[in-house]
Amino acid sequence: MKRILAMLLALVMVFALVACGGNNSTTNNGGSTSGGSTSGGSKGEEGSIPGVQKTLTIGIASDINELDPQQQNDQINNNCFALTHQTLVFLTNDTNEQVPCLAESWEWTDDTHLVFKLVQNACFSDGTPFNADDVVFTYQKAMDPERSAVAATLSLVESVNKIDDYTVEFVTKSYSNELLSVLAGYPLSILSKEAYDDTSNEQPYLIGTGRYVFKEWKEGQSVTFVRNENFWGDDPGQADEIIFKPILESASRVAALQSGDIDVCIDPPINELSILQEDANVTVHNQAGTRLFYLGFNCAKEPFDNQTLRQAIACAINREEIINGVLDGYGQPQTTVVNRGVWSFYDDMEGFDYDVDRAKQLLSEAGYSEGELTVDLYISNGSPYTSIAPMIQEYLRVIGVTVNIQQFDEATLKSECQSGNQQMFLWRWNVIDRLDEIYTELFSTDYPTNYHHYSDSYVDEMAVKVLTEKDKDTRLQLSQDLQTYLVEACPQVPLYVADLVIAYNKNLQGTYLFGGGNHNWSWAYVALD
Amino acid sequence: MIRYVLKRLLFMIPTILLTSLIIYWAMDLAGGDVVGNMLPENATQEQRDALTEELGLNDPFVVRYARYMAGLVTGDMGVSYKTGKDVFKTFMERLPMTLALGGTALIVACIISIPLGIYTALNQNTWKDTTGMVFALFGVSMPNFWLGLMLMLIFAVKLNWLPSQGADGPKYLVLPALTVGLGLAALITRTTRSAMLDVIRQDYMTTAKAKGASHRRVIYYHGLKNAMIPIVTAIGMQFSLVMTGSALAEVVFSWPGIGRLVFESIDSRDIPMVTGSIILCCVLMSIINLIVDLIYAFLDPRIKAQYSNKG
Amino acid sequence: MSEMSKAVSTENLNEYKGRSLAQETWRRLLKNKGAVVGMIFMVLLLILALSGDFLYDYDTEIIGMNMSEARLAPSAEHFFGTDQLGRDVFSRIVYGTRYSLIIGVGSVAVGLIVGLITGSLAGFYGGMWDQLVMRANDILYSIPNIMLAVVIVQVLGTSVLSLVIALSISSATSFAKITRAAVMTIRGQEYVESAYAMGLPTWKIILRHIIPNCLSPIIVQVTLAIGSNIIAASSLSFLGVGVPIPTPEWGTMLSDGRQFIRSEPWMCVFPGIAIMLTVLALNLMGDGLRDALDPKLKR
Amino acid sequence: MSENILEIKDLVVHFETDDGCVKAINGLTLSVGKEKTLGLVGETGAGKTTTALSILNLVPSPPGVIKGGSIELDGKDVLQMSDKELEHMRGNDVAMIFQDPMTALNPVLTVGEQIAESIMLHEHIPMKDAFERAKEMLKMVGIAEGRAYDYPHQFSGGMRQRVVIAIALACQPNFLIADEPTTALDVTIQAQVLDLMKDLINKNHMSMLLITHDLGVVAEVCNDVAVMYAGRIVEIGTTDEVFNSTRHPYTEGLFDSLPNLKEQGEELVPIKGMMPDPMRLPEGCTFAPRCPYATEACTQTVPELRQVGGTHYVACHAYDDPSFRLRRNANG
Repeated sequence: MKRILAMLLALVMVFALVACGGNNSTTNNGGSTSGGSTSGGSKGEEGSIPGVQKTLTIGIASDINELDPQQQNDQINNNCFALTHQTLVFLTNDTNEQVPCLAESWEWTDDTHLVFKLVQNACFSDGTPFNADDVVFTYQKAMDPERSAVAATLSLVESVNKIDDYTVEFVTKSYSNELLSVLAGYPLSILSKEAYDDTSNEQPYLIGTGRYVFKEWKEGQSVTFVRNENFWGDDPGQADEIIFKPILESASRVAALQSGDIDVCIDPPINELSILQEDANVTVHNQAGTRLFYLGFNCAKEPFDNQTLRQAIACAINREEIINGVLDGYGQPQTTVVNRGVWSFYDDMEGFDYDVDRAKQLLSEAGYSEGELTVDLYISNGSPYTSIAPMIQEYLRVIGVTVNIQQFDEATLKSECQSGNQQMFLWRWNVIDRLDEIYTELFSTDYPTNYHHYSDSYVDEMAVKVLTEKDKDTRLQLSQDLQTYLVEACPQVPLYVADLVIAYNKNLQGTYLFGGGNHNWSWAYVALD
Repeated sequence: MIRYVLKRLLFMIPTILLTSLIIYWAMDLAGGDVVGNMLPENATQEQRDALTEELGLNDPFVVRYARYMAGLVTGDMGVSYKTGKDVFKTFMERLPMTLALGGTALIVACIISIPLGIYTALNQNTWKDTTGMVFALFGVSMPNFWLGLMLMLIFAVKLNWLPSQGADGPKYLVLPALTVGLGLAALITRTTRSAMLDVIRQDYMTTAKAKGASHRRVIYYHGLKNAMIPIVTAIGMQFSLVMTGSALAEVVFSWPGIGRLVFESIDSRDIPMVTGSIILCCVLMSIINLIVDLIYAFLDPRIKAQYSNKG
Repeated sequence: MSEMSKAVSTENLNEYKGRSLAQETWRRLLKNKGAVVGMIFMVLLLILALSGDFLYDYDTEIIGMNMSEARLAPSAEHFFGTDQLGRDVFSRIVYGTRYSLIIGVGSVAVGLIVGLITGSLAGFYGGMWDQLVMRANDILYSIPNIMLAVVIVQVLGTSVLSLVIALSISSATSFAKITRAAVMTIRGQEYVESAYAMGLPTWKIILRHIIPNCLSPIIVQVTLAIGSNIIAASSLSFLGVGVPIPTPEWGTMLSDGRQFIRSEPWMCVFPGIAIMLTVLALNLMGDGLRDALDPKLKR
Repeated sequence: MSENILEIKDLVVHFETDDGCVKAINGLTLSVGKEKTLGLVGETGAGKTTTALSILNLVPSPPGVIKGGSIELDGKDVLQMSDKELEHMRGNDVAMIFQDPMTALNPVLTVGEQIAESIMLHEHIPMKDAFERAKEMLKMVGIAEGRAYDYPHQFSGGMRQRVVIAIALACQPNFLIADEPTTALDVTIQAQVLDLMKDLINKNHMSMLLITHDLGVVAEVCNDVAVMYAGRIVEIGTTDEVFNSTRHPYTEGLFDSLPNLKEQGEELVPIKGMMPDPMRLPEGCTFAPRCPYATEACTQTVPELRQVGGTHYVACHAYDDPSFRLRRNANG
């Protein structure tokens, strides 16, 4: 018996030591100012570059899941590839235009040939030079469905040929306004052919020409990148290390930012912004977003094959109330299907704004009396869907339509919608500049992400026209006519584009942010005061 | 005694078989899009079908289960669909984290609840008894994610004594262990109290006092050792609960434990990871229960006698 | 001996004769202040659970939304403030009492019955039966109730029933374990052997002699399990396998209010307090019952 | 009285329970001479065990309250002792043997440990040496040394009582309290245990307070006898005085309800009525309602002990008239 007591006491000692041990180390170098000054751990420690904090730690909402650019297309992973790799052309976050990056210049020699002139002084992080072979290798691998999950995005490209060491030619089926922005996507980052040839290298996809190099991925804990010492460009990374830390609980992310454990908090909960705004050490940044949240209908089966019924539901939804209720006002309502901020965005059509009487009238026109119709609403769990769904349920109850809400994890929701089991569903779509991501991918017949199962030959033709029309003005007119047509057809009820909200250490410099969250942190660092 | 331990270990094999069958069948029942979790949104249908074929998801349940068991027998638990890492390795990477958290939490719980249980037992039905009970209940009736957040806000944000989350050293362990520990304290306090109440009235306690033993020695040496049996049961039960039960606390403190691993892999239908980690949890659980039973024998000779002659 | 009893004064004789075990326990239970407070609270909860429909109209006041009153702080008009959809938290808690009680009490009741039977048989017979039950316990214990819930919801759809089943399975394992431990130590006592000697069938021995005597650890676990099951419902609803939206169940309100924990804490605080008071009341009652029922504690 | 090892004067002990106040001991006066054995006799519920526990100040405090009186052991009043002194005294100067061997031993400690503990506590020697001493004690009470490592559940009732005796005598106390040591044992074992106790007491020159309801045991073992009824001593004297020239009607009632081997055919005469309810003790002499000789005076005042012979005292109003004799020994 004494042994048990002794054991317990010993453990108590160890635990007490740990606890006070912990306290001593933080208190002596802990910050004195009130609130969460940057104190404790490696924070406030100077790196190799004077005046720059050694590490930049970014608190993200979920862990990365893939290190090979071509096997994924999640924003969480793409934000990492933005550090380690580069693409032929670079998408700017102000004018949404493509600017030179690994390609110096490019031009459509004719409707089916796009020729790139490459930079000549670039090299990969392991020192091997960058040339046309790498580009050809990268795109041939990307187009092969067996070796790349993003082959579908290059369906327009026939072949990629090397003209000379620093010139590459893309042969396409037809002219496309969107091909350039497709090539700017991080899944299509340029990989090193030499790395793949070297069979001893198990992870050749890690080698890139970016400002940082992958160091370590502790699953569920952190992903660490160190500065690429032989970066070819003239503006290398400032921070010695950039660490992405997955902190699933949003309230914990905010607390971590305030206590100085992280320097940037991605997606802080909207309702805690007021608390953050009062914190002297934190800057809360807010700008227009690019991700459109919508209520979609399955137009292929009862009851939502009936267009009037869809329009009735559209009139029952109060967008402003949803924005205030769910986003505390940090969002913009819209009527059209093209995300606000994308070229040719046109929102002046009459559409189906919030009008309960009109909704009831349309409902009876559609052939349903009040209280007769019961529909399923499929949503993914987690915010904001679990907040929007009850509101929609309530709006429809008011006009006499009963809604049953079914929750799924995200992947299951997508597969349910793809196989057409749903009647109504809540989803979102992030588009920065590519119209084909809307017209083709969302509304063209039988396209995998056309969860609306909407099929209209007119829309299919118009989508191709918009994609290939060279003349800017006609293309604008085409796009606006298509938007008016689609709003009338009402395969979905666009709700709002959520603002980008992000909170970070007030000394953060060199940020390069995008409304939809595909930020590029390769220039960012924390300046030491 | 050794024969008994061997018998229990042997018995683990049918348990693992049964567990794997139940979980495999359960995940099959749970549905959800496995391939969807792995491929990006705009992957073509051909790519989906190719991957489904490659993973053999179209095969009938029996074939898939047999293939999984064949792998299991050779110690290969397959690769996680989500991260591509080996299931066993990921589990083993996270196991020490959970053991550290669970172990410290239990110590915290014991430090709080055993003396509190004895204190309330000695002052039965006085106000001390009720306040002690209310405090013990404080942990179990407050959801641990809320408790965790409160502790984090006070100690990490306001006072800045402790890191708010992460898992890089002992001082990261303090807040999560406290959160989980308070949750466990309630049952251990209650069990200690009712065990001590039973023990205090026993005749051998009077015998001990008549020998001239001090009040403290009578309670802690004679009383506690008899009361340890139900207490150890409670602790054993709690430990197995902590393994997968503290998922929410792990989420709040970003503590890479097994609870969170199971929590996330169920959510993303990562079948090999779910099946593998729960089987390993079950093995761990059997070992823990075996240890608890052995501690029984160490504590209560009457039960030891039962084991030895029962073989 | 007969004339002896006649001579005894009749007054104190019938005083003892009148009190059966139930009355005796009830009388001693009333002495325990904590238990009385607990009972009053539970009776109040029961009344609230039954009277929900009379007090509030489900459609308008409980799930009805008015955004103009969203996220108001507690005031005279809204005692516990309003949630993000403008619904009054106080009325939702009052109305939600029934769901939480059904989930908490229901799952523990089912778990108790299953656990008692398997546990006592395992403890009493030992040998193969004991191993079988205990190993089944190990399995069920290692499967987190999150997984059970996901599977059952997939089969039965999201409903209060599937939640009760999922939670009862995990409660059953802990009851079985406690009963087994208690039965094993009690089985050795003489009064059990004497019951055997009287030729009682085994199940009667278990029912009349063994289970009443291992009541105290079980009561402790029952009262605790009800509270933790109600809280477990909140983590399950966070995962989307809890009760269907918009059911005003305390656990769901807790997990929905999570995001607002710092900015509008009342959405999370009051359901939490409701659960805490219920668990506390249950435990005080359980403790009182345990002490009252324990003959050895007669003083 | 010769030098007394134990002197109890006007001890009053009540148990304040929820149901009311149980008056267990109401003014007990008693003394035990050195190297003498006093038998304390009385029906169950008379307060015998409470008396024993009060000598060690072990009356459980929440319900039990020592209202008054003094208990002097070797000249020191136990009721005024501090915890430290009490702990030093218990087991060392005075020891106790309990009634039910089945529950008196700690089930999770070996027998050797339980004996050695007493030695270790008082002689402050390491456990190992104390354990050796414990083995000797076991041998002394007739149990094989090797069994020191066994646990209580591995012993029979009789053997366990021997262990309890070994525990009590471990530190050679000079005063022993035995609370119905043989009641739980069957007759044959009873004799062995009594013999063992008798020769251990003589060998170690100890004095003992033997509590029993078995008059046969008293006759065989005790020098003096005290008869207790409803928390008071009603008659005290040498065994010979009380057995042969019984004075108190209650003692006579006890003897009358005993089967007498010599006169086989005699009709057994039980004492009329029942033990009084300790919560509502009758006025005056508590035995009055059941006493065949009761007079009006008996129900007025509580009779005090008065001398009726050398060392023979009785608390009964009947002896206001000195010539009064019980039927039993009308000639005595």
